[in-house]
Amino acid sequence: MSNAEISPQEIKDRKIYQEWGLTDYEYNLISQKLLQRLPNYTETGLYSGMWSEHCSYKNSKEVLKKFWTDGSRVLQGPGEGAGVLDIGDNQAVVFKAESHNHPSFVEPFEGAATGVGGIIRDIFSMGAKPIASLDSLRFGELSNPKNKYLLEKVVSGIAHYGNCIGVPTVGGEIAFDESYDGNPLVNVMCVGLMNQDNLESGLAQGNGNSIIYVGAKTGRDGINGATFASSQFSNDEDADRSAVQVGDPFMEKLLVDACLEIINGHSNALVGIQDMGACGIVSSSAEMASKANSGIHINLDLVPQREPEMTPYEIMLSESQERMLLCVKKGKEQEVIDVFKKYNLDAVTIGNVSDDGQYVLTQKGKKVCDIPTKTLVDDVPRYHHESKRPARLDNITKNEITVKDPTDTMLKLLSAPTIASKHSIYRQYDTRVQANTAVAPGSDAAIVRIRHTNKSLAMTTDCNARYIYLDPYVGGQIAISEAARNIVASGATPIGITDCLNFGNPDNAESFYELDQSIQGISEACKMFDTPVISGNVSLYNETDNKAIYPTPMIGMVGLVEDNNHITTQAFKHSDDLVYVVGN
Amino acid sequence: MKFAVISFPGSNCDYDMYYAIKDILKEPVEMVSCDTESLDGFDAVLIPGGFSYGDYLRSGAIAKFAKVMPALIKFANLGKPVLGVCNGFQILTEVGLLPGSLQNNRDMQFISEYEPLIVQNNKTIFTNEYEKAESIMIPIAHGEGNYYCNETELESLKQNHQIIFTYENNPNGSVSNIAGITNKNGNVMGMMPHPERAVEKILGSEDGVRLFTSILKSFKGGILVE
Amino acid sequence: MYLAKIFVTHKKSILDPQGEAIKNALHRLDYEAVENVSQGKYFETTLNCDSEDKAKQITDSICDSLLANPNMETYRFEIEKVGD
Amino acid sequence: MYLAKIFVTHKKSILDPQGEAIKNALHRLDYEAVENVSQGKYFETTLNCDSEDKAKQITDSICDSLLANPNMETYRFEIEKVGD
Ligand SMILES: Nc1ncnc2c1ncn2[C@@H]1O[C@H](COP(=O)(O)OP(=O)(O)O)[C@@H](O)[C@H]1O
Repeated sequence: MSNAEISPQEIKDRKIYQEWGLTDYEYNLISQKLLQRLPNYTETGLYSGMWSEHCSYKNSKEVLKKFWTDGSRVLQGPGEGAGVLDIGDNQAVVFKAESHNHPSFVEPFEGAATGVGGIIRDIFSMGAKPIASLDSLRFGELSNPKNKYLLEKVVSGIAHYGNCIGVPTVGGEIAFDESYDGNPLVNVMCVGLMNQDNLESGLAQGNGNSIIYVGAKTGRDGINGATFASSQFSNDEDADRSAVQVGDPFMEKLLVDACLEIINGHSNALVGIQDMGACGIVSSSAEMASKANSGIHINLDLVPQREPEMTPYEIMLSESQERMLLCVKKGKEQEVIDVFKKYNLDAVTIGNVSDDGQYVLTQKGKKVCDIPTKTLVDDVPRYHHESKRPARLDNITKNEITVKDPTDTMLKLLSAPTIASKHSIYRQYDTRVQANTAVAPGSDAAIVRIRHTNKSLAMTTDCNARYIYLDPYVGGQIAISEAARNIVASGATPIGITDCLNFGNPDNAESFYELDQSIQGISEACKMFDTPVISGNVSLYNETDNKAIYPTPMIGMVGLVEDNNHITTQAFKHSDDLVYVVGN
Repeated sequence: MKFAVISFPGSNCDYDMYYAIKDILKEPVEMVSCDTESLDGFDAVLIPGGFSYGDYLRSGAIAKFAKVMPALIKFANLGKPVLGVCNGFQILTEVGLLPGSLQNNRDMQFISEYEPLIVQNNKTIFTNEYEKAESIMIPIAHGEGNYYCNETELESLKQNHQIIFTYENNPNGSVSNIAGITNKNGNVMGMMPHPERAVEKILGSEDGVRLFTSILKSFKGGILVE
Repeated sequence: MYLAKIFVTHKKSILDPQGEAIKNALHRLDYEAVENVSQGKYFETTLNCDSEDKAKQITDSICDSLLANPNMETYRFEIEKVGD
Repeated sequence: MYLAKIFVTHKKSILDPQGEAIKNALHRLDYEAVENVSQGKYFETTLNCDSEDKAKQITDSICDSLLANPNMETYRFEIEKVGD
């Protein structure tokens, strides 16, 4: 509370904004150019969240532009909650991946669980029913008990959320390497299915239309989570613990059902819908408004709150889970609220759209923020980073390996955790709920059939970070090729990808080189396979004590099975069948 | 034959059950909210899997107070077929329509797997289309499927042939490998495995279909129940 | 206002998979001194009623009907007056 | 031999969906007097060690390392001498 008293002048003089991740340059840009006055405490907080890498992609936008995002199936490319591809018969597949690395390190069970919850919200806010999830996990070696603990908790967190909400976790991948010590990767991908007519977007427009808040109450959970996600891990974990977010998959199940009912049955009332992810209310509302060049006015007293005496800053940046923001046509509010009521969910009008372009917050009758909406979203500086080819790439020595005892080597390989069966992991995931899973984990890609058609979707997550470490460009191509092989081997045609770019600090020119080169390699391969990049997520600053993880651009690929008779599984089927090796 | 699928907040296999009846058994079926107070007009009631009310506290504990419960108990006491699968089984034990309880799996982990089951009793309205001692493949997916009842109850289950399905490899620590039981009357069955997920070849097994055709057949033909 | 502290524990005669799992985990962590572990549930509820008897009666009733499963669990509770 | 009674409870500021779900269920059952419910864990462990101090030390350490999640929970315990 006392922080709210800090005056604009003090924020400037004591450089408080630095603690929140804004640089001097950024602060000056805001105060001198964009506002031409000093931002107050709340406003500074909003900028620090919205201008974080996690929300703004200010460090990665420039390289993300290099992704190939075209293709005849693309109905929605990067930019919305998730990407959308046409799969014929007026249906579409929606998918995206998301990282929850830092929260999962701090609190592995809830961190992983809320990662699943977040990506599922991205999918149904597009108007799609979530039909499957996959994961992609990295931990340090299991000889370290801490890593074992993280693995167990992360897997049970994913299982808890996915199993309870009833979205089957149908596949994934996992690898262990000491470069992930102290910085595990927890990436989750969700796939949804929809009728093309139901495509929604996160828009807030139309002067006087209402902004409706739905779902869980706002508490002090994960405040400044986006800023944490965008900064290096420190060994001082304790300080971060206030940030722990707790997921409630039961509440989210109700949210999915209620939101889909509104999208299907009340689309005339609905203008836009978006989930509250990183940076909570501010990012969802500001993004929705800025896309439509609108302003937005919110009365903070109306926001459902779990804890007393929350400051505007805390309310706006809280990352409490299971919340959605809707823009609803004036006069239709009750119709929408009634649907949520039926599901026992809180739905409250907290503000409205305006045509003045301003982002205005009031609390107890006092204006606590009044800034141009655009400055939160569109005026974020983009950074150009220096890229330097790491010296190691030019000094690669070839390792000649001679195998003396093939049986022994084979057994050793098969018992390496990265290679060994992942059965003990996916056995904890409900892989068959929704009764559409044709191929569960244990084969190549997973296959989920589309009910009442003869078609299916194939999906896989892949990335061999060592290859990217050894050659980011070719490694990126290999990641796409591996995913495509898994899709094709299952009987499907690859149609598109999502990604999670897990890298080190972009200010480090060598890290940035890895990011830039692997994106180009991925993009090149995507063109070859006709699999556009339709969504994705960036997680930079994956470093502990200045040591970066292996560059790990996880790829999530989806394929289409046009005829279910083509579905193929990995297992050998009959004795005496011939075995061929194809390729060179 | 008209089926009701009772949907609770948090049920997530309700539609799987619904489609198994509608598309595979091809009989009339309706989704019924757990707030409904009457089950008049239905010939069978199905309680699906999922996490009713989040399964907070204990699986099925909160669901037992849903508004539909008096009607369900009445329906069961009339001798009409009631099938609870997974969370449905847990709910039926919580309301006392079936004996015993389901506790945490032996190794405390959720288990999702195709499991071979043995048909112990094929003279019921739920299993007359199976052979006795037949082995069938049905998937399980649960964290609290470890069936427990005391010695006396177990003895009585055995005496009355109420143990319908057992696991071949007891994955969860259930007493006597129990996977599914009926009440004394034989008209209420609870089972942890999901027959509604094993009704099409593309899903990996069709062994669940005969459970539903058994219900239909006994309804139409009046099968003798032991 | 009354505060009820409620303990729901596994019946002794019934194998408790949770307690077992924890004991095994503790032994793996070299806590050999731990002979036995049982895990139960502990609830705190605040009750807005005007007598201790009433509070007892409500608590008993919610334990019976919801908080404990009589097949496997037993319960006991303590009531305290709190606030004004 | 010592008996440790351990209470693990949710930190106040952290979302407790379980407590909420139980409270809502009780309200639906017309237990309007119930203002608040929190669910925690209650452990009883028997410890084979020869001093109360040692028992305290072990209990503290197993709470920290396994029984409580310091991110979201707090714990307290009582030690009693039992048996011979
Ligand atoms: N973390 C995980 N979660 C779920 N499924 C997994 C996970 N890791 C591996 N799998 C599943 O195990 C199988 C083998 O995976 P993987 O070892 O990555 O095979 P491949 O290298 O052939 O792609 C696949 O079906 C995959 O989906």
